[in-house]
Amino acid sequence: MLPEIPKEVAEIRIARRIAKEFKDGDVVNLGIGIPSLVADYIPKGIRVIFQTENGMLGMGPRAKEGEGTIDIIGAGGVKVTVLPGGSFFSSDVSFGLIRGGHIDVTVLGALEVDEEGNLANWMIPGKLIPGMGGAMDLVTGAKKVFVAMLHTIKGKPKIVKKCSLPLTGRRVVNKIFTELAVFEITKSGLLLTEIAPEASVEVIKEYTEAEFKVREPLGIMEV
Amino acid sequence: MLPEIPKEVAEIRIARRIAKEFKDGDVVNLGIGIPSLVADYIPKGIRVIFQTENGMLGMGPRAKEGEGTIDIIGAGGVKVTVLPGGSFFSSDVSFGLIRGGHIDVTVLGALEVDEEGNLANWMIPGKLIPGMGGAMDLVTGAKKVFVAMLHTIKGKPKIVKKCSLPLTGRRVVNKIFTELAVFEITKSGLLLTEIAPEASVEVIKEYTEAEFKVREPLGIMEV
Amino acid sequence: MGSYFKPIMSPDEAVRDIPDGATIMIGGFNVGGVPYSLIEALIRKGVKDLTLICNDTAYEDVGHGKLIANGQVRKVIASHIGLNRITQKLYNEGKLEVEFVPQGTLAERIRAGGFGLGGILTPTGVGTLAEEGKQVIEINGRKYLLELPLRADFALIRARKADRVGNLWYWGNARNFNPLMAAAADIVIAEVDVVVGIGEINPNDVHTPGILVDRIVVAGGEYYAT
Amino acid sequence: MGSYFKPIMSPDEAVRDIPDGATIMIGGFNVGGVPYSLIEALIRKGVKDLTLICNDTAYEDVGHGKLIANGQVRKVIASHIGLNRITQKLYNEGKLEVEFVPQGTLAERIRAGGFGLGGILTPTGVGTLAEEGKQVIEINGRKYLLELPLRADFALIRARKADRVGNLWYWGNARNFNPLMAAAADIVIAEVDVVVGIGEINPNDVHTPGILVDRIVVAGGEYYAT
Repeated sequence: MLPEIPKEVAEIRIARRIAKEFKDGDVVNLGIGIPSLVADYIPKGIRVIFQTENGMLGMGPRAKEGEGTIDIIGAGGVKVTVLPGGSFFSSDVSFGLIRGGHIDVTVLGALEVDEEGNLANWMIPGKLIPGMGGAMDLVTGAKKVFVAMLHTIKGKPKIVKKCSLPLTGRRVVNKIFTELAVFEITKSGLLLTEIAPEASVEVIKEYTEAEFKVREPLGIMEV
Repeated sequence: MLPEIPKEVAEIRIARRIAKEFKDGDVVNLGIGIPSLVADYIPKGIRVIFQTENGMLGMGPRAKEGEGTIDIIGAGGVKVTVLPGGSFFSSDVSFGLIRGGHIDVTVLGALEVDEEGNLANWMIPGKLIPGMGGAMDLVTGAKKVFVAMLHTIKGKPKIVKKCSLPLTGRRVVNKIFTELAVFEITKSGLLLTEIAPEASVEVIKEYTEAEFKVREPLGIMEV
Repeated sequence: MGSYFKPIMSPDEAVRDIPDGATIMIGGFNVGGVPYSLIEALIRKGVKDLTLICNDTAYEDVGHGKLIANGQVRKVIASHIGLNRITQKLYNEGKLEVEFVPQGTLAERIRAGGFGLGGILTPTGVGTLAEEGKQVIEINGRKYLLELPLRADFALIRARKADRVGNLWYWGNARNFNPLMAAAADIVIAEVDVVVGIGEINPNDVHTPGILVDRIVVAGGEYYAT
Repeated sequence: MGSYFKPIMSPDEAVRDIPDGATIMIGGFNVGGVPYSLIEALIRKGVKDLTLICNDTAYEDVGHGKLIANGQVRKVIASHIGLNRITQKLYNEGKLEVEFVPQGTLAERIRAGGFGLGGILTPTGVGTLAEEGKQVIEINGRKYLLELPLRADFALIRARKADRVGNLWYWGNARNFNPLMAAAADIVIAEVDVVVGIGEINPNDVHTPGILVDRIVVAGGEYYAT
């Protein structure tokens, strides 16, 4: 049985766990949704430089209510701030940095991820076609691609044997973070490295369509 | 017989003649040698914007003796000044402007030009191979390519039937300016449009290897 | 570009010669860096059958999203249309053509169009739907898509400052696609907050050289209230 | 790049780990924008068999031209070598390999290397010796050369100002190739005139984002006397 974890708790848990992955000076691009929460949980003493694909390094917190400007926004359109040492640049430079391997980590949401590290997160044919935005460039160019998502959707696994939706990128995902587990995608396939205290390997197997190996010793997610 | 015109007089004549070609607001790139003299003869009331391929628009006169800086130089390495309204940019932008058709005219020297508008000005095999620098981009991208050169070298024509030296560009030259004549390169070949007062069509024929037609009425160069 | 000083025009005057069927680049990402006053003028003018090249289609009631909602657009070339419900609806109904381009590829294609390149090779989109209809070139064992340049008849862009020779300076990440589009269209119209004296923009910090700009429009304040 | 603040080093310290046989990009055009102090350190170090990627080889007694005169260089990739008599002499004698690249193509190849492109198509050089050994691709009836990316182990660049997170600001047309090289090498060493406080470079006018820079060296004044 799937452990019952309220959505908000689950999302914060994922964000907090991912925030522990960074080291001082890392350059990170956060997608919208759960990924955007990661910024709030960076451990003290670690200075992460956030990039927004619309042309900024050094993104700071959201602008205060009634402050800010539409000329400084995050990728989701929210008014944000720029930290000292930040910089602005045009879209070709922004994606040059992304495609050129100058971004250490991108954190993205997913509709599906599969055993090979294929990622689908940009369209559902015949239903929702928002466009890929910067996602295809991000998964192609960032040094590491982290997926942040709830483990299931309506009880159905999102980590599948083979993505059925149109791909954002092939063999691009390095790690998957859900409220129940952390996986690494290795050359020999999916590896379960941590599970949530409420979960067991059996439960993860039940709600994960993809095959995976289990790291020994298996870690327990801090929650 | 080739009219005897002292080299310095010839060079200034060519530069002065070319300077009359520009209209207000034209963006012009000048090569080294005779082309670099053109800047001194722009008619009053015409504001030409000079580009240097090392990354400047709005190049002004040479820096005064003892003034200037190696951080603001012309393409030949001479310390120059920047005029109000000028700008500096990196080499990719500079050549983006050149290749992208944003430069109205480039004025270049030549070793040889031929009937088809082919230009050779970057190497003499086995003898002198300085490299093409920015010349290949300039002849490819500028809206108009003007050649500024003495009519002959050691009495031998430089306007030839077919270039024998390695080309800088194919079918790229629009006009040729020498101390004796002005030619346009048209779809149907070379067209003599002006001659110097000391010259005659016969003299031009004698010292021009390429075939050419003569415009009626033929202009006389102001000298 | 014909004149040393650039004319300062009203929005309506600046877009007067944009014909039905024109291809127009419009700067901006979401709500930032969009030339709102010029778009309002296009709406007043009622020009039709436009092809828009833009990062996204904003919202149905914001910026160039309104041009789509207003039925003035035939085709959109963009990376994202998800926030404008009407773009999505018209697209699903087959009433609007949409060409999806990954955002980084869109930036490079516009840059290539402005800077005289015949195309660029990008690894982005290999093995996805973005590969469809494109030449795949393999270099040292890695696959790349050959992506072709984009150009437009007009570019409508937004900057913070202009001077009278057309030099532009942008503020914040409102810069985004604007400097790229400035090189890639036959006629470039820049909407700015303020026109400063020549020399007031440091020549080292000019973001778009004035030779690329044809017309300057001073933004109407009301569009920037948010 | 490992650390948020960038280390400020002496020229000798900054080049200490550059090994024999390294490929090095060196910024500059003629005498402008050349990282003179870093080059002097390379000469003191005596590192050999270098491959240089640079616009030109300066003069035999100026800047990186001295590395060539000093016999430390095996190969040069450049657009122009005409002002350095020793480059020309060694090249003619077969003692130095030179790959000539049109200047605009050189800029794009370095940019492609830094920005993750697999190559670019340029009309420059079609029908000339620059075409030799290159794939020609025809698009809409026009021919283009497929030019491949360039990268280096180290880039030695010069800027006017840096801040402690590595943001750079250039002055004049000394900028030239420096910002491009900053993205295209594994280790980037920036020689600057002055290190300013964080925030002193306007974020809108940062020419090279600090994330691209690994080490900062303050220029020795003597090399800039001319």
